[in-house]
Amino acid sequence: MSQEADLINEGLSLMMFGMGFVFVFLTVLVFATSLMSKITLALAPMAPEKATPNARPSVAPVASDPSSDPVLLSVINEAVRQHRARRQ
Amino acid sequence: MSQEADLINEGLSLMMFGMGFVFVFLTVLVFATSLMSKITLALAPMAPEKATPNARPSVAPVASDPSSDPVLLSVINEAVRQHRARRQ
Amino acid sequence: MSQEADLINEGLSLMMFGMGFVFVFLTVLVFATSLMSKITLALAPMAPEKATPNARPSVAPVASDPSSDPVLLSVINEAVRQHRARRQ
Amino acid sequence: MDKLMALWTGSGLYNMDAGSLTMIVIGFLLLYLAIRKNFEPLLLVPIGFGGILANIPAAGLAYSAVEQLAHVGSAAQLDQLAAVLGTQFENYKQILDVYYSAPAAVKLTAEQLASDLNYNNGMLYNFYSVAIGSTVAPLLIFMGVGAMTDFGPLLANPRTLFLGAAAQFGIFATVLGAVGMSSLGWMDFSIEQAAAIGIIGGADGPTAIYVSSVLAPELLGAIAVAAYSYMALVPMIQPPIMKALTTEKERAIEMVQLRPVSKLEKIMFPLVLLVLVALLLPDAAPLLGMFCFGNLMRECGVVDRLSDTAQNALINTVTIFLGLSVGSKLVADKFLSTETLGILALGIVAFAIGTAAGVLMAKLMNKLSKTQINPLIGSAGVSAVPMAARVSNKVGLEANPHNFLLMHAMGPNVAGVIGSAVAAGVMIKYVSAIAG
Amino acid sequence: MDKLMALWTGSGLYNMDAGSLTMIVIGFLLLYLAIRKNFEPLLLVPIGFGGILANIPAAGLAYSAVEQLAHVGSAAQLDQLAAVLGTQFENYKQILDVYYSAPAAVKLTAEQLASDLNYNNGMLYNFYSVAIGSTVAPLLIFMGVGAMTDFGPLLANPRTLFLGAAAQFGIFATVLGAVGMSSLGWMDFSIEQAAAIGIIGGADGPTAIYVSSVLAPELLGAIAVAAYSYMALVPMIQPPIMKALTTEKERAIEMVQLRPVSKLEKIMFPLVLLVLVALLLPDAAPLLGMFCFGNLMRECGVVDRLSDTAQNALINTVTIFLGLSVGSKLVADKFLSTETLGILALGIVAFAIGTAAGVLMAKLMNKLSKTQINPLIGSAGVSAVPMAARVSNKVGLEANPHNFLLMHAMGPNVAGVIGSAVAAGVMIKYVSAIAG
Amino acid sequence: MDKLMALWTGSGLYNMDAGSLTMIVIGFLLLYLAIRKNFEPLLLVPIGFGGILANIPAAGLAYSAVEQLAHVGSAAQLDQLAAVLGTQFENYKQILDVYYSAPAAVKLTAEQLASDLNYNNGMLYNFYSVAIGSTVAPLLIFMGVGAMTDFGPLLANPRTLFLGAAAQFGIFATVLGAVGMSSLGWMDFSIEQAAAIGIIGGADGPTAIYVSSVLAPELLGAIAVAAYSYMALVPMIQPPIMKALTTEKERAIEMVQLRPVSKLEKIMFPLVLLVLVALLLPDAAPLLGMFCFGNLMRECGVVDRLSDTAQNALINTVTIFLGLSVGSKLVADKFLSTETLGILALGIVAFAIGTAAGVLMAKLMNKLSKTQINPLIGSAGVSAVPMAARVSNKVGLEANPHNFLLMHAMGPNVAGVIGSAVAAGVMIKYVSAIAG
Ligand code: NA
Ligand code: NA
Ligand code: NA
Repeated sequence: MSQEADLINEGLSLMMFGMGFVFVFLTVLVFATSLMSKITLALAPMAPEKATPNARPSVAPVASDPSSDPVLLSVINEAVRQHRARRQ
Repeated sequence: MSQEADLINEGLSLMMFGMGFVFVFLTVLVFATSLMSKITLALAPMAPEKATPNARPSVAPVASDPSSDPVLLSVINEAVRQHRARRQ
Repeated sequence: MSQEADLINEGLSLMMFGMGFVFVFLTVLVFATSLMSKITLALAPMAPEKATPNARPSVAPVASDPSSDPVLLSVINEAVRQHRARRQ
Repeated sequence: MDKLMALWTGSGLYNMDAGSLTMIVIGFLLLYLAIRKNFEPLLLVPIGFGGILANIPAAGLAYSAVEQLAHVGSAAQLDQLAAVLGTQFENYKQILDVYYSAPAAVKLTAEQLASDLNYNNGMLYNFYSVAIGSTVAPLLIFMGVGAMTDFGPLLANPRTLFLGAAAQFGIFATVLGAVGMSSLGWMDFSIEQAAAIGIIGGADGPTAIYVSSVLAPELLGAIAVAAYSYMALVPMIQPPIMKALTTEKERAIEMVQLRPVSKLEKIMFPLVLLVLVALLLPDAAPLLGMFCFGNLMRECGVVDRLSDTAQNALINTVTIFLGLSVGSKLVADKFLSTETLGILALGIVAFAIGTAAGVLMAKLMNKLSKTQINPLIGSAGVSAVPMAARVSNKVGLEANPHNFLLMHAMGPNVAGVIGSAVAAGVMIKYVSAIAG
Repeated sequence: MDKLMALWTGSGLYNMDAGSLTMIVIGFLLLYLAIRKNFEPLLLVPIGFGGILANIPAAGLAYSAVEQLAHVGSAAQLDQLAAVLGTQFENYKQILDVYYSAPAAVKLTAEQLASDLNYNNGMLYNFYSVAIGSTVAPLLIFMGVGAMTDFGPLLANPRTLFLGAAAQFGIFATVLGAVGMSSLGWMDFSIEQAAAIGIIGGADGPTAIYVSSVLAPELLGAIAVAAYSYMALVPMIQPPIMKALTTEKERAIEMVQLRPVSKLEKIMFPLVLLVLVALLLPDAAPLLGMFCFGNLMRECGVVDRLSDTAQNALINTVTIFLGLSVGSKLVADKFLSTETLGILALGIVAFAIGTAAGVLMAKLMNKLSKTQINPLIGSAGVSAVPMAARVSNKVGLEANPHNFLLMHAMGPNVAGVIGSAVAAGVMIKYVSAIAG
Repeated sequence: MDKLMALWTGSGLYNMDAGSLTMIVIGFLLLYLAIRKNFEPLLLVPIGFGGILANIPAAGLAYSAVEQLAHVGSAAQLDQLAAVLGTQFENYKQILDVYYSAPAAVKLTAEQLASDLNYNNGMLYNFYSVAIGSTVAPLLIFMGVGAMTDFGPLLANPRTLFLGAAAQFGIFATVLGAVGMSSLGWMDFSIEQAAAIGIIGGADGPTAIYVSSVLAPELLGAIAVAAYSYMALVPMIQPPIMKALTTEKERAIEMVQLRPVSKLEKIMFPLVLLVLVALLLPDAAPLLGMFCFGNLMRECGVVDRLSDTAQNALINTVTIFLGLSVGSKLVADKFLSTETLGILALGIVAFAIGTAAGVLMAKLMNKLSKTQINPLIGSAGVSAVPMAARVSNKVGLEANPHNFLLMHAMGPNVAGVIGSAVAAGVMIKYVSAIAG
């Protein structure tokens, strides 16, 4: 067999093995994760930290605008008020 | 003397020298510290920064580290900004 | 020529070349910078971010470090404390 | 007078050649894309700047001491080097080829010679050796990414892992493309190089850098630039493909709200993943191990100090050095070749195929199951976190203004990170099995 | 097909053995203790995770290139290695023993061979070399701890230094125990190893890691795990001993309020300590020098930027690497031995004896002086900052609800840190005097 | 009993000599100046502390393994070392001189011998090798300084660059002074050493450390101490000179308000500077390249994470190690020599001449142009950011209470940083042209 065909064969077999393994691995992970979730929830019945739909936006830590949060604003106002009081 | 007894002897003498030295060192440190405090207080008569009983809790920085709480951080940033704005 | 005179000559020529090059370089930089500013302002006519006289105090970041301002620190601490208290 | 000559013959102007000039222009182009067009600026600003520094003529910042000797040594010095390497000096490329393939003991002797002749490693060469040569920088970035990743959406709907698996098809199709190009005689890629190029399709910067540093360090510059550039282009590359492969009705599918996920599940997930890696694919252990470690630090709740540092000071520091180090691989005589064009062409094909495979997989899953998923979230399986998930969301909103896919797309999105790290492990294993 | 075989024979499942499995279970146990039981999580999370990574079969993350070669090399490669080492290959343990004791020049040749045969250092091995092999990580942790330590309570009542001295008896008693075990033939500890084991009784993580990295790196894993585990167990180990050695009346002693301490005193203290170290015990200079440096940065008030970084980003980064590096010493064939059981047994005895010695010293001081101290603060002399001081406070409150001992116990607590660093210096000096 | 002897003969008291004692006192003096007098505390606290640590007798923290062997080895060991170096042992200075000038292969053999004889590198020696020997620490400091520098005032009035150029006259005049001293036989400075001493006049710490680490590492301690001390003394050194060279009327000149500077100009400036460096002076590329990189990160607005880390955690960490490393060069037998006195004398002359040259240049520019500048801002051209600019402001206010020169003086101030980095590049180029 020519060297070129060899290389193509290597590529093909890497593709098959590779994709195959990725699917096997992630399939096992799907089952393992589901099993883990079931056991976990059985052992410690849901004291949900937070519902995911409202969870913090994962990989984007920069965001969060303080001026749009009334609770935060009141904290700030309180801090500032106290600070002024203290300075007098 | 057997090798075992040798090792025991080494251990015993390490214990004696070691404990002895630790005590000598810390005793010297007690005197040096007391002397230092006397000289210091004579030179610069007490302008006590803070009374120690109320001092910050020294070696436990984790709980009080605000930078690990993003919400808190934004509160702080806002407070700082407002404080600066007000100072001008 | 003696070795001493040699060293002196080296020093003199380093001074002349060095100072000369520094002036040439910074003169070129003056012209390049002026040119750059003109082109820049022609391309994007001034939407001045901030007037420099009031700009942040450049190479002195320590002053703007909140942890070096005790008044500011107390404001922050107060804000943190209140926010924590409120969350509980 | 000869000092004035030295100043002139040592200047960049005197030594400038077309290659260096081209690469400096490319460096500025990367900076322009990063700063003005917001193309992955955290990486492309350091990479672009490092690329400019690496190509400053006569500065040799990207060269080792031996490489500097080979480039600018006197005839006598080059003969000494050739003698140490057991060859005759012809030109710097030839002597360096001998050096690169010499046994470690000979390399050490050559380094000692360069040191005795007062040559030093360039700054960027040192950065590269420490950050990438040791593989530590991509691993620490991966740890930081783990500490920033919320697996909640994935745990709420683990089936989305299949989408992350399917999108890796882009990787392997690209490997095939690369060996195909070599077979046609267009390029000259080895199987190691083809594997390293394929990983661009993983749409995951640190994974791409890690794999190419292990399998094909000579292509690292082009691979990293392609990976980050195309990740930035995801909002342009993906939507046409997504729309071509789906009907209006499919794009309008609304998904059921994700169930809440408990804290304990989030703690257990990185450990489950770690166990699977340990059992099935030890070659992925450095990458996925550090990723799981970062995620465990994030979720376990008792080491917030460490998690915070991993997500901030540490990852930022490493990013600076990683970027400059990648830039050091943009020296003209390594980067300017037809191979680079091949890599850029293959890279975009990889992204397109990965996107398509993800979308088609989602449609297949809808055929096999009653719970319908919106096929638009399939494209997020290529990784490119969180850009690809945002693209899914945006295209979804165009089809149905009540259709908020962002959180649903985060599942396949982070699954894609796992998928490409697994693919990386398989390729390293496979290629080293051929070599060994 | 043979690639499929390679994947299978290279998997963790295929290569799993009882030792690795046991160590992985131990790693998970450490994670459980750290996360659920809050056992010194800052260290035990990275240590436990590192231990799991180190034992992933066929990944070899904790091995150097030469060790990898010895473990998985082909017969021909092993013969080459044996030739370089001037011996015959029997098994990997024998060849590695020859390698470990070879002169530096031979070691270098073996490393060059491994490099030529395409073996690389594992990730954790690199972390260990940089962080612990160079001793830099424990020293930086100590600098950070210095920057976090307030010596105010100690300065207000310097006599409490005696309590910190007495509690070090645990260290030396344990050394005696270790050599005793060896004499009885139960274990086989050298005097270096005995000294390194003893330092567990110092109840101070970085000191223990520093000493064992210098005197007995082969025991570092077990010693670090024992030290941190028992530090976490202080609230369980100490109270029974404290109660057994004191009367109800003694425990109820209220102490006079501490005098305020001036800023200048706090600045001067690390300098006084440094001078004493310089004059009396240069061998403790790295440890106590960095500790004093950290404390001076904290107190001097003019380098708050540096102090802040030393207490946060820097110590956190170092902690991550230190923990993973310690974990690399939990590989099965080094950790699973009767010696480890001996170390665990001796460690808890060390804590108990140190606690008792501190309490008894306090009672002795009450005999010799009119100013009464509550003997419960003596137990804080073992270090384990600030846990031991909190234990003193808690037991004190049980005896007398108006008895707030926390600040009084901080004095002996930080004195214990100094005491065990001094003990470390003495042991290093003593043992090297025997060796030299 | 012999262990007690070992403890005593190994103590600092027993080994103390006049040199070490003197250096320890000097270390405390530096700490006093830093903490009480606020002399550049960020550097002088670590330098002073490092100096004390380096001079602890018998600890050898600043020595390499080979240096330790040469200092404290037994007669037999020293003969082995001499044999490796191909000489006879006379005393430790002679043997180390042979070692320092040996080829790299011989050095490696000597290091292997020291390792086989159980000598290790001292802590501070390791810090020095990693931080300064590799030149990485001054470069990272420069990156951080770039990220902290606002070029706005300079861009608003680019002519102030001439002031930054003129003030570099202090550098070259000092070089001349140093070679003059050598010619007169007072000192024995080579041209490399003279160049390294001259850079003190640049009033820029990292530049001075970088240049002397490249050209004259043996003088680094004295040069760094002189540079930072005189930078702290700027408020005392400069005003008399400024007043002597200006009239009351000149000092009262009010300057027109600076024009606003656009964001885009600020982004472009570091790139323009980089191009000029690349074209004209590649030898300044490491220093000015990192400086421009830091400034670009600051201004480009898309990598604030990185800029923030470069200005905080990273620069603080590097400062700690840089300071301790400089301190390691304060060992008695290197620092206590007449050369140090010469360096200190030349350093203050350099500052004075630089100040005068800046002021005179400003007066010359007033002669040549209609737009008048206050000559007091000329003195800020020496760098010493931001101290020198504050001095200009203060002296200006004394002459005219409405005269706020601070922002105007920031222009020449940062120009001085560029100027001395350019001067550094020229000197490295020139001196290596002589050597090559
Ligand atoms: Na991916
Ligand atoms: Na202790
Ligand atoms: Na300057």
